[in-house]
Amino acid sequence: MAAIDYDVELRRAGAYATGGWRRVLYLAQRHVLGAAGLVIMTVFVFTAIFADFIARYDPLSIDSARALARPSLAHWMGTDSFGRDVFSRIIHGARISLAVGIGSTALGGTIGVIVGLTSGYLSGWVDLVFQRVSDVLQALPLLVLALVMTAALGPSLPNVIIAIAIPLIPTVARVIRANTLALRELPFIEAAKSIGMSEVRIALRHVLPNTLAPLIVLATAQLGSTILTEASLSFLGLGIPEPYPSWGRMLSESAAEYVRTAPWLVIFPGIAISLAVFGANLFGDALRDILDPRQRG
Amino acid sequence: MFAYLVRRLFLMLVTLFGISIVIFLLLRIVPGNIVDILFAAAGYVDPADKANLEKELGIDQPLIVQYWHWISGFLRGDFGYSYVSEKPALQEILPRIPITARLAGLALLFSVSIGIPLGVISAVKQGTRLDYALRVVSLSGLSLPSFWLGLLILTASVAMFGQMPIFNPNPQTWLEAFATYAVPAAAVGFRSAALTMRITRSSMLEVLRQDYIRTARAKGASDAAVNYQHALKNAILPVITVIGIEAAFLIGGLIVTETVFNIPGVARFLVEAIRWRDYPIVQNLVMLIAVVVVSANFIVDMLYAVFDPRIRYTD
Amino acid sequence: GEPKQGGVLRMYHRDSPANASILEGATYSVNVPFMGVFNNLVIYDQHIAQNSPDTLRPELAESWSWGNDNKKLTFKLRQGVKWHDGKPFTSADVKCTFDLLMGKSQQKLRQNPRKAWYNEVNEITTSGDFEVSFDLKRPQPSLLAMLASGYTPIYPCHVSPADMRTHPVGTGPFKFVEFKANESIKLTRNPDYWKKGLPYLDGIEYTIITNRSTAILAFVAGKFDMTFPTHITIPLLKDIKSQAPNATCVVEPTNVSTNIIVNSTSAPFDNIDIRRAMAMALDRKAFVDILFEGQADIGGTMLPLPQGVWGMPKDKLETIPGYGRDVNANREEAKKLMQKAGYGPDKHLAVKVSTRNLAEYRDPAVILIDQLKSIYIDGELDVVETANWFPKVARKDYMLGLNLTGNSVDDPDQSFYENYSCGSERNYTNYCNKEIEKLFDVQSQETDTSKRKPLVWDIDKKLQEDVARPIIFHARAGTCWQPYVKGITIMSNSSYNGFRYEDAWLDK
Amino acid sequence: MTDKSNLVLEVKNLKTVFFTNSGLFKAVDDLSFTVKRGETLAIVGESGCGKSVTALSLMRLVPDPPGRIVGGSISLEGTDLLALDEAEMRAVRGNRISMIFQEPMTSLNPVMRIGDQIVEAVRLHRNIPAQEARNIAVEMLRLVRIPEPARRAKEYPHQLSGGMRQRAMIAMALACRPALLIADEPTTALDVTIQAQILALILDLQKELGTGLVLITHDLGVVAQTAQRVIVMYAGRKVEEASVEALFAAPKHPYTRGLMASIPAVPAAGVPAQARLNEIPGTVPSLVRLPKGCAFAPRCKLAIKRCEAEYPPLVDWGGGHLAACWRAAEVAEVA
Amino acid sequence: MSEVLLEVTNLKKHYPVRAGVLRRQVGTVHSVDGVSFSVHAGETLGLVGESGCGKSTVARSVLRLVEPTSGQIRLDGEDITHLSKAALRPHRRSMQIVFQDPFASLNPRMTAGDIVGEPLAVHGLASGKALDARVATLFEQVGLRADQMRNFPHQFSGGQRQRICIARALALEPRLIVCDEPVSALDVSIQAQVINLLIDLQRQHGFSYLFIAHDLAVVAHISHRVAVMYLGRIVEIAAKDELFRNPRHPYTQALLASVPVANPLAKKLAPLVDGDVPSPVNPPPGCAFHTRCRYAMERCKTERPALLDAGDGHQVACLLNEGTGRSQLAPTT
Ligand SMILES: Nc1ncnc2c1ncn2[C@@H]1O[C@H](COP(=O)(O)OP(=O)(O)OP(=O)(O)O)[C@@H](O)[C@H]1O
Ligand SMILES: Nc1ncnc2c1ncn2[C@@H]1O[C@H](COP(=O)(O)OP(=O)(O)OP(=O)(O)O)[C@@H](O)[C@H]1O
Ligand SMILES: [Mg+2]
Ligand SMILES: [Mg+2]
Ligand code: NI
Repeated sequence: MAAIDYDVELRRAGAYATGGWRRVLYLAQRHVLGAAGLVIMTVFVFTAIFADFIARYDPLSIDSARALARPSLAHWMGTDSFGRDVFSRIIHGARISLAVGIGSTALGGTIGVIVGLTSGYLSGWVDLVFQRVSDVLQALPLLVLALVMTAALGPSLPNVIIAIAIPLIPTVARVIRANTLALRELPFIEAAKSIGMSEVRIALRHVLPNTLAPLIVLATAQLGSTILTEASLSFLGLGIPEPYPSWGRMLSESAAEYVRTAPWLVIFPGIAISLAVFGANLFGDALRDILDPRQRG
Repeated sequence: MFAYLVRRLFLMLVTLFGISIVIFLLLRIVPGNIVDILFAAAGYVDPADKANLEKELGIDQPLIVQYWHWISGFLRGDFGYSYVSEKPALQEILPRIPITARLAGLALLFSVSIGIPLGVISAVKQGTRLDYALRVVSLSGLSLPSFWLGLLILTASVAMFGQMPIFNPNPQTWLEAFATYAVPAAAVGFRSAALTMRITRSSMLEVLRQDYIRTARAKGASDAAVNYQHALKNAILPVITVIGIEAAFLIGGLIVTETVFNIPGVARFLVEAIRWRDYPIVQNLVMLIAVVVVSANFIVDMLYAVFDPRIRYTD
Repeated sequence: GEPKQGGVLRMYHRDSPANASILEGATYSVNVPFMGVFNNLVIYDQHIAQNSPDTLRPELAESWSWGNDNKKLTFKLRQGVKWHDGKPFTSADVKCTFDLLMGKSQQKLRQNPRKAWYNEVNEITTSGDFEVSFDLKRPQPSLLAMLASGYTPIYPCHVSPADMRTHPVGTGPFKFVEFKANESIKLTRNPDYWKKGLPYLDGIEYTIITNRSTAILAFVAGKFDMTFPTHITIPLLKDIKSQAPNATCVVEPTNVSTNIIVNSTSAPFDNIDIRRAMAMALDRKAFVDILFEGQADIGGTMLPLPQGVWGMPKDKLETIPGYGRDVNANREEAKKLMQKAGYGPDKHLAVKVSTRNLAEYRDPAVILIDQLKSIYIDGELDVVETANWFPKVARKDYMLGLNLTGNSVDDPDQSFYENYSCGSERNYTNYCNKEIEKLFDVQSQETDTSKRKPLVWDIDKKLQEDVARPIIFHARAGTCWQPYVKGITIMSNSSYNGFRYEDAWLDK
Repeated sequence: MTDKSNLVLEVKNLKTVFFTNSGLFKAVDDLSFTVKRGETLAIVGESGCGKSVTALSLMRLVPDPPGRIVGGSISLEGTDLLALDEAEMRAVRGNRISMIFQEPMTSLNPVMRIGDQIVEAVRLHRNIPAQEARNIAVEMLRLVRIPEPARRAKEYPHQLSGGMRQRAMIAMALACRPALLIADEPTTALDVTIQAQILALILDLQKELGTGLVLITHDLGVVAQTAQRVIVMYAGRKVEEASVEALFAAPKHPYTRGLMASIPAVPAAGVPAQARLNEIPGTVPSLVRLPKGCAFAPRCKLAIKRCEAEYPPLVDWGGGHLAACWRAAEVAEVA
Repeated sequence: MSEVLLEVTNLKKHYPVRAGVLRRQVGTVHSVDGVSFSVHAGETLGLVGESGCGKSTVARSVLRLVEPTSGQIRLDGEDITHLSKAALRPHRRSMQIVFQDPFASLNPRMTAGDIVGEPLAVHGLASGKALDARVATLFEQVGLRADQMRNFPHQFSGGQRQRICIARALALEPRLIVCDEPVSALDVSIQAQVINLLIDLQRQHGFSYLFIAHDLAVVAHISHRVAVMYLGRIVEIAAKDELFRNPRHPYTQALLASVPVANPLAKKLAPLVDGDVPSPVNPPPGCAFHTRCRYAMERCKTERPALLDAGDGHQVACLLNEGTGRSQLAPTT
């Protein structure tokens, strides 16, 4: 039998990582990819929040004199055909992309939670109606729905967020509903009932907090896909309009004209999108492993 | 079983009815109709001409009448005429369906034949470098905007071969046929393969924890037998569900891919029709897509019963 | 070398036209593929880039003459011409066509965007099978220009307008084969074309590719002999040249002006000072530099010289407020006007700039907003979907609009009456100035081009000074084809008239 | 002491640990025992004391990570299982050594027919045609007294009741007539009436096949009714071993004693209403932070200083009655 | 005897089995099929039976956590079967429940103190400091330290968790506590602690228990009277001593005989009954036990025996006992 170094094995198992920071560090080590995702996300959130301080130029200010400058010390990522600093635009674009990602996820998530909770908790005809509505929403391809929605609402930041959020609702609601149904059977919910608690209070105090883990996991996974949906909408001409520097539009528009002549216009937004989505997915995966190993998705 | 089928069929009809209402109303909520679009290019709208045209197309009638007109036609197989081309809508839609169907089928095949084995490998080798590598690759698949991936493929093939796979309605050689369908299918399939792989992986990991896997080991079964005969058979269930849901997503992905690769399939056609507010095309096409999606889900449910004997559709 | 018979010209098409009927169409997406199916009475010489009264050539008409104090235009028609379906072409077909355009026939066009062109025409009369006359209310020498436009093909009497939308029948060098929406348009050689030996091409095939990158890549990869005419932006042109160095590319003005429509019916632009200030704040050169790398033209309503026939001479142009070379000086003045109107560094004017959701519209709008910042105007972009754009404009539901105005023929009548006359449908801003309208009529009746030009310049200048519809620039665009494609001329002052392709050929 | 040739299993100083994020779990610590042909050895102890891990160690199925067998030897019919490579071990598993698991609901593959699962067990170790294996499977089902075995063989686990499922598990485990059968709480999930049926069945078959049986349970009643010899485990260690009669007659370890006392016996007539049970105070210690000395000391009424400092050795008190307690001699008197 | 606290009369709970297009009901699970019993003040009634025979359903119905299909539940003489949720609220204080799985019964996201204090807060009985003090007292009563109030459920051992559940049930000072297999998930040595705790609490406070278990031995130790259920019905009720000394129903006998005796000298592992428990969806006609009963007669297949008093409050539902007042079965021990 090979000699076993208990210390090494225990360290690997995380036995020494107890409490606070050590635990976080340990989890980061265990989930290297997830930690990388978290770092990426943090960087993006940070840049989004402090965009005004990080960006060195006004992302909207146009200067024909410096149009299409290659990346240089002055313009780290070059400038676009309007002479706008690409780096500043990407930094500010983080705001837009995160606004779309977080906004639509939060909106779709919130409504989804309410709907899922209600329908799971009340069951009966409310549930039946909800089930059919979500059947309907799910049978329509997401992009088609988003397309029609943006066409209906007109292209603007809030409208794009709404258009992307709506197809999200049934997905979230289904997960929450399934969870609620499972939770409803648990003795601690019955115990709450038996002490005479009102249904609403049970739903909010006992059921909701316990659906949080799957919700967070779902939300991080959706975050990435909403950013991509916005990019696809932009590609089809229905994304977030100028002047907001949305990554999706930056990429899809320059992809057509500047792939070869000014590749930096294509590379950097492309990297930004992929990296953000990648980060969100990595982090989401790790979260799923940590929070809820049985959640599938 | 029979009762179940009837019930499912009934629910499918309810869903389709819901979809017909949703798409019908959505289209009317969207501002502007075909007349506005036609006149837009002219730079002005002549109210009299507009009224005439609306009357001719019947879009001045009350919504109920319009809906009834459409849906009764749809049920009779009379899809009306495209507002734009003025040809029978069916004649516009039908020839495009096989193209998209081929593309979607290939993409699905790609997704399943790559995604499932890689997912199994990644789960079995959980925590190894191989697992990490596969996960990173699959995640990058999920992180690339699909139009971007498509353009990259096109650009690369022009740069490297001076050639590009553009749609060819009558491929002469095997290679042409391959380029026509396989490359775009791979571009869409990559994403859904990544998704399939992830689901397979997590489903496998879950199944590998189960007691009956331990039982199989206790019988002396080899790793391969345990992984593929015992685990995969159980793990495949959620994968099937996701593939069913994928059907709807695939259509969305195809919109972009058909645009990038310039494939005259129904997905891109739908987008164009929405742009033109070509109600007969959009409504009927969406209904057809919905029928496909709903049937796909139905088939998935049936497959469930095949793969999982515990499920008997009696209720 | 010598023109050769044979070969199919493969081109991509930028989008799917609504239908095949040129008379109902209002975009060159229809003209380009279908012009080859038809003939006009007269046509601009297809190999002279600049359309002008001097380049008018007879086509279905063998000759024409003015009579009755220039109020009657008579055409002698060509004999022995056959429609693609074998029926003979006669003067009845011409009458039918124009009756249809003037809304006088039983049959109606679904849309008739150019009805106004024939406002001065009383009646069409035929005299025998091969003579036809236009009776005018007043002399209008420009009528010929309109008749020579690609937009004015002669339709057969015996085919209904509805059928012309799906299966056009003409007398032209190419016969219609099929049009699959969003997919392709196919034309084939008309073997019985009345010009013996023409066309050289066996046919033309258009593949519809809406995605510009894909289309360009396909051209570079040799899938196409030619790009869609004037579809290549200046940045893309560089790209194509780098990848397909052999390709022949030309850049020509498209005679589409990018302009600002101002809602002068409500605040704040009911104030002429603010309108003027806005016009003066424009740095037109910056627009041209950014969007066209310098390759576009600055001018008034009419397409600038030298490609334009009616453009103002440079010195005259620069006397218009806002066209002066010193942008900063202009802006200083503009600021003063703004201050006069009550705005300043502490009190900015918030303005919505509406435009369509297309890059050609959005990009200049973005620059416009940036430039307006310099005179205390905070612009906000309001992007509108195509379907909503004209209804919105018609409702006057905008403050500033960024608009593109395409001119199908380089002719003052077309431009002035359409865009600036009181009550014209395309006069979005409802600019109405009776004085100027009189001047329109004066220039319109002037038969001597050299006398007419100064009249046109004065009108143009006045229109700019009135801030009727400030013109920012006139765009240019590129067209490329493979070296073996011959006999293609891209018109330099219109993008609607040069696609007959009867003597285009392939040197392969 | 014992006749070596008659030994099916000999476990010496088995040590299995888990490396977990809360520390090192010494799930099985220095465990030794033997099983003779045809003998039933019961292992009792509270939840979490290492019974299942012992069983899994014997099968070499301890999940790794986090578990690992870190010491000792397991010799089955003379071969040291711990020295075998994985392929050799597979040949032994299900063949010479088999196991019945606690949860008949989850331990059968839900998507495979019962018959096929038994067939698989047979064909993994015996090179026989499928049809023959199928016959054997039906035969095994008949042996475990499943009515209509041929029909049941074609059914899926969910179509069987709990008792039948457990019987099918037994059929599967015995299909290759193993030398050693491990039954890990085979009846815990079942009702008493069914439990009696299953236990009776296992014992019958064991007698018939001459298999050595390791029966794991926490129910002393079951032990008394089935086993010849008993091992009592506490916190990963064997604290007492004896013949079943000796153990029930005079337990030598205070824990065994407490356990016996705290188990509510079915009252023969005359038990007063609301008889308080004898309880062992305190809780079972965590396997991570075991005290230095005797793990039971904190709960033990007899504990002395020495108990906290030194782990008592297993001492033979005669007749193979082993106990690990400094005060084993006094246990009987004190209680 | 003392006053009757809980009286359940002919309680039925049927769950529908649905199928078909309109989810029409195609069958019924007869989870509880006509159960009557009473619990006196200060008394423990044990309820035993095989898994799935409907014990938990009885417990839930009594607390109105599921709506009974028919029958009557009287608490303190008042019929609570049809009270509205609001009208029921005050009665909730009189009856509480403790579940089998102590871990699942505790919200993993709340501290132990919050869990125990919640009933008080919900009924507005205490708040702030008073609430804390009350919770601390409750903790002491069930043998937990007050400083453990801030811990989360996962930080407790199984026995301790069950104590938290008991403390929560005690908080409202109920008169009846329904214990649905409260010790089945616990270790043997811990099980004794919990049972002793329950006994002690009853002695101090005079609660009544409806004590459910599948383990006869456990029930024997805590109960005054015992009811035996089989497939949704009570087949026998008697005072504990009487029941164990003189089981009259063949099922009770089988049950008793199947319990392995912790005495190696008294081996008796021959199973008394064969076969499996029938499904409650299609319970056998007549006496539900006849499929497994070795005394079964032709009549048993068609006639359903009523629960009849055989004297001394010993009630049995078996045709063999009919009219005689005495068991005709030979005692098995
Ligand atoms: N996979 C594992 N990971 C970590 N620890 C484990 C694992 N399996 C078992 N253990 C630990 O090993 C110890 C012994 O567990 P084991 O399953 O052998 O107990 P047991 O005696 O069978 O209990 P029960 O009566 O509940 O089945 C337990 O304390 C448990 O925490
Ligand atoms: N919500 C429900 N819907 C349908 N059937 C139910 C429901 N709850 C319980 N049942 C059925 O009612 C019967 C009795 O269930 P119950 O939980 O009362 O049994 P039990 O005696 O408590 O069993 P155990 O000892 O396993 O806890 C079972 O057959 C069960 O399947
Ligand atoms: Mg165990
Ligand atoms: Mg129960
Ligand atoms: Ni009484």
